Amino acid sequence: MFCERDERILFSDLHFEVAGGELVQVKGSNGSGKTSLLRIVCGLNEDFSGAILWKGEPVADVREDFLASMIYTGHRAGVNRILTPRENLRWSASLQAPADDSQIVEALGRLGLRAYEDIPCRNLSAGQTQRVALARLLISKASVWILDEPFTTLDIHGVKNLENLLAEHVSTGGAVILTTHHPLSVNCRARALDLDQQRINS
Amino acid sequence: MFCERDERILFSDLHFEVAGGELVQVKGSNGSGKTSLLRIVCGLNEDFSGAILWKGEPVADVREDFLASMIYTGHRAGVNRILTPRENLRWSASLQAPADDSQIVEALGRLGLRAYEDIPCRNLSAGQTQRVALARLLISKASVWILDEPFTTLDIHGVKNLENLLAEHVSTGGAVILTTHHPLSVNCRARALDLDQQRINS
Amino acid sequence: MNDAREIQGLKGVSTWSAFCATLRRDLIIALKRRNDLLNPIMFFLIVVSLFPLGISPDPVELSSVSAGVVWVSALLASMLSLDNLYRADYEDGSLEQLLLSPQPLYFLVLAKNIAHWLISGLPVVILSPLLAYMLYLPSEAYWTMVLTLLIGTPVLSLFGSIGVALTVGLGSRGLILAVIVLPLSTPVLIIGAKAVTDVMFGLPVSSHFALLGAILALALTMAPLASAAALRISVN
Amino acid sequence: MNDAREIQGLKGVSTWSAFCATLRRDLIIALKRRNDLLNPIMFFLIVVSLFPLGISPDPVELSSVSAGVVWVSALLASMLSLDNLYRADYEDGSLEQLLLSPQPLYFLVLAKNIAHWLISGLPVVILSPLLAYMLYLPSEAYWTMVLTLLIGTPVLSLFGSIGVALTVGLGSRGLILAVIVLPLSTPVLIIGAKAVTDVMFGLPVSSHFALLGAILALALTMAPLASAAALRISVN
Amino acid sequence: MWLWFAKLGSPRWFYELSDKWLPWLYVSMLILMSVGLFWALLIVPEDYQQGQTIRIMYIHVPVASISLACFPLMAVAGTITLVWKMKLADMVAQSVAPIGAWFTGLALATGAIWGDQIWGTWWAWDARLTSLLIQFFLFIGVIALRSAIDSPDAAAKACAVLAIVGAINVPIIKYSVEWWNTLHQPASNFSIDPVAPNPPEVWVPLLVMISAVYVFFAIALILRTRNEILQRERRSQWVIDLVTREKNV
Ligand code: HEM
Ligand SMILES: Nc1ncnc2c1ncn2[C@@H]1O[C@H](COP(=O)(O)OP(=O)(O)OP(=O)(O)O)[C@@H](O)[C@H]1O
Ligand SMILES: Nc1ncnc2c1ncn2[C@@H]1O[C@H](COP(=O)(O)OP(=O)(O)OP(=O)(O)O)[C@@H](O)[C@H]1O
Ligand SMILES: [Mg+2]
Ligand SMILES: [Mg+2]
Repeated sequence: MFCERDERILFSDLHFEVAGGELVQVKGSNGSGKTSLLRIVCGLNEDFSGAILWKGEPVADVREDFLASMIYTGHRAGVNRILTPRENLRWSASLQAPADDSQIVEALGRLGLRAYEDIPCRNLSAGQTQRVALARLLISKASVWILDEPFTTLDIHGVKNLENLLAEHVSTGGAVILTTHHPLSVNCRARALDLDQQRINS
Repeated sequence: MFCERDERILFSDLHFEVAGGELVQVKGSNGSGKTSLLRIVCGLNEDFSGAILWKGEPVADVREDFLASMIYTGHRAGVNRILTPRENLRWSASLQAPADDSQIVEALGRLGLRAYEDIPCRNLSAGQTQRVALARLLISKASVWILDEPFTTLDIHGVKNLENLLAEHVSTGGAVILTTHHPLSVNCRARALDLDQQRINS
Repeated sequence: MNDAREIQGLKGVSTWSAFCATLRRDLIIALKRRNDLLNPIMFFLIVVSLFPLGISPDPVELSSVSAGVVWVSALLASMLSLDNLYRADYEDGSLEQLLLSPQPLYFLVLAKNIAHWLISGLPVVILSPLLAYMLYLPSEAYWTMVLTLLIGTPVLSLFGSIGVALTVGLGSRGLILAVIVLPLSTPVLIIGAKAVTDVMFGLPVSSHFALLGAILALALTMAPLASAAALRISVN
Repeated sequence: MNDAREIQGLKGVSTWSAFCATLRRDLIIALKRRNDLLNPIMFFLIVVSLFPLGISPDPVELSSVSAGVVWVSALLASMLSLDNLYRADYEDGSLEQLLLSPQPLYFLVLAKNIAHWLISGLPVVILSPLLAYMLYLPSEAYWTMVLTLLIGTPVLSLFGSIGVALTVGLGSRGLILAVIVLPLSTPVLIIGAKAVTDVMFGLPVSSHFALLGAILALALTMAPLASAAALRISVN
Repeated sequence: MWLWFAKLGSPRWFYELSDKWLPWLYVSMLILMSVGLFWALLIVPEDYQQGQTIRIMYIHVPVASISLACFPLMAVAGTITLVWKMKLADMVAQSVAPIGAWFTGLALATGAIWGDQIWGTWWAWDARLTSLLIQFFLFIGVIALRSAIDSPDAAAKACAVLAIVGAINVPIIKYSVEWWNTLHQPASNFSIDPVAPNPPEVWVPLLVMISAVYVFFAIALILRTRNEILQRERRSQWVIDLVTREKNV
């Protein structure tokens, strides 16, 4: 399994591969194009030139398979403010692969949201909302996680917790691409891709 | 100059003062009420019982004076996406104390946004938008800065830069109240207020 | 986890379940807000009663414009509630998640459109006889009006959806939507109102119904595809 | 920095400059979006032209309803553009900054309302003769129509502002606003449309203008205060 | 005076006071209602023009007059909420809105039924009817707004603002509507005042019915408000005491 791309403008001649069992941290200063890169990779942004390959084939050809094995969390959490965390996750799950209620409760519990399952999300704090978004990772069966600044607004426990989740996912053969300005301390094969240097090189 | 408050529910019997030349970091895990506290202090949230004093008088009595010497930046940056950074700042400044154009350009420059003055803010990255919001601090003459997670989405340089600004402001007699999950390394008188402990104590 | 068969196997079941889940989600959101359920009706009622206030309370005069007024108000009510369709999802990022679903977007968009119609179109259809009464519509035209609305309002939802999908990423709201959606909806309005007026004059109306039905069929097959494409562009 | 005199000194100048800056900001935003400028006009045009389609193209019939149709459309156009008034500011946090300004909120809100009227009300007023012509309004009523709209549309903006301010924090959009704003706007609609109809019948209309003027004066003094209070509540 | 005001603002005080009032209100309503109904339905002579339908008046007029009183009441409560931040006022305001909407709806319905008999149509764009309809919309607006905002405090203030703005507008609406429709449909069509030209045996029972319905309104309002008090104060000690006491009894 790998994913590969070439790209111009913000970052020209960028080329990288991600294999299962690996974590890639996309680094770069503000405005260096991290968010743009992730959105291009997962197909939300099509304003680019270059190719994205999934298992050796262009993504366009294997779109469904790619989407089924990929999960993305961006700057905007994808959490409806009126629904409760449970309802939000139930819907998210149904989009990829349905999860039953016990899985959802367990996922929320692992992210420290036990007892918050049935509170409307608008009544959650910034960090709690982010945790709901992250709970999606646990109930999905996707092998590639694409995370844009997932540590934002998380407190110290939350950060540690997420780092453990990432390490666990990678160690069971999953792949992670993430951006963050935090120094990352995960216990697994990790690589960094520095967009600032890419830009300087080009 | 000081500010003082008593409060129940999320945090009961909370009481603190902030003096000029001091930085107070409000700590606490996700959902401990940091955002709520800051919004109460600056008067955006009125669902509380207790008193907030400004220079020894209830804020309601000296509202204008208080607002004129206070500046707040929250989870939402307060940056219009259609306007350029320059236009955004010009308006922000006019609300408190007008600033001329050179001051605005200088403030943006100090935050690393030189050459971005006239780009619509929707084309800025998350971190750049946050920098625009922070530039407000530099052009305002307010002595009290109330910042809710100002380091979010800033890169390492940005974080360092902001820490310097905070230290500078405090050393010239200003006061800062901020929340953050980052470990803070500022070069000035700093105190921490831990909401988790407050809650356990109560 | 990477076994293609497993994913394939899951997928067969889940297009239907994703459809249902999306429909249910949107209905739950509307139910929780409550206002969403009440408001289309109230809006319809209020707009309809603006016309007598603006025009004249005279029964004869009102009766001659009643079909048009009811239809125009239904159109406006449907259009005003369109904003609920994708806006909130766009802003909180749910729309990105929808687009990243491996399920065919056609069905997901269709589910959202159906939910929208159930919330905003159906109540209008049900309430229309009362308003027709208040505007002195001749009673022989009631059934025609209800039926044309029943066929016409889903078309309004489906066409409207394209308009919202195109504009959901834009800052300015409401009006650009109207400018895109209203022209698309005029054929339905014309045929619907004409059918009602024709019945009032004792003319045959079956051809109008055939036309409306054809438009509905067309809209059902094409509009969700167009909306899906538009959503992809907007989220870009 | 803590010198009270200095702050006082600044303040005297800056209420006016804050007013101007806010007005200018809103106008710049509208200019940059362009759609905002075009849309009220387009919406007005389209809604007005829905009526001949929905009702009947007959000049006599249209002429008798024209005053009402123009006024109702103006009301709806004004209401639809209301969302632009505070929504974007609420979402990006600018509204919090506005509320935290030491300047009197009355003037800042008034500036925003004036900007809204300049963008959405004035174009409608200017365009109205054209539409009146299309609807066969008798020519002697043109001036009355333009004048009533000129006095009436600012009232619509001012009242509407209260409605948006009350609902800006809510998830669901569009309709709840309509339910609150439309009933409040009926007097203006009634008086405005009545004045135009009366002129058509050769009746005197000065009392209508006096009434509209009185309502405008009331709205100018009270509505921004209510909006300001409502904004404080919504941002809470 | 100030003390009295503060005391009045206490939900607990109101709850306990209303405990004492309610039995009296019940009794007076029972008496007034039965006398009024008996009189109106059985004793009052048939109208020479309207026949039996005149009897609808005895329910229509009281209901309509209360529906007009509700908005000002709500506005006063709203003002007190905004100015003195008195919780009780908001509870009253919250209770008035649905009652007002119901009474307005009833006035519309009874009027419509009556109209069907007298004018041969359920609905006409008559001044009074129209202004009542708009008032009904305003009530719905207030209720919708309250249910849409979930912080009770914010909802209270928002509804107070709307109630005040609405109350300033209701007279304007009423006036403008009245004057709008006089051209086409003379007011006499509707506002023929059957009270004046009629003998006391017609209007005395009407007065009785009006007071009966007013007492009924007061009871409904008090009950709703009490309900609201218990809901909102459910965490306070006196409510907990009250509930446990009632459980034990
Ligand atoms: C839907 C239809 C109707 C509505 C909404 C309506 C509404 C009202 C209202 C708002 C009042 C004022 C109450 C007050 O000032 O205290 C009223 C009073 C009254 N209505 Fe109606 N009404 C309707 C139909 C009728 C009909 C058909 C009749 C019979 C001719 C009628 C007879 C009266 C009378 C006699 C009064 C008392 C007049 C007075 O005290 O000024 N109403 N109605
Ligand atoms: N609008 C609201 N209504 C009711 N409860 C709320 C609301 N907003 C927040 N809360 C609750 O109040 C608590 C404190 O929220 P707050 O946003 O102040 O937390 P925080 O300390 O800023 O957290 P974070 O670090 O995640 O930003 C949370 O438990 C949250 O569930
Ligand atoms: N919609 C857009 N249109 C045009 N340019 C854009 C747009 N969005 C972002 N940009 C520009 O592209 C560059 C990269 O933005 P991007 O959001 O990818 O940065 P980032 O690395 O994620 O930064 P951050 O750390 O601040 O989130 C920025 O310089 C920005 O100005
Ligand atoms: Mg980014
Ligand atoms: Mg927070």
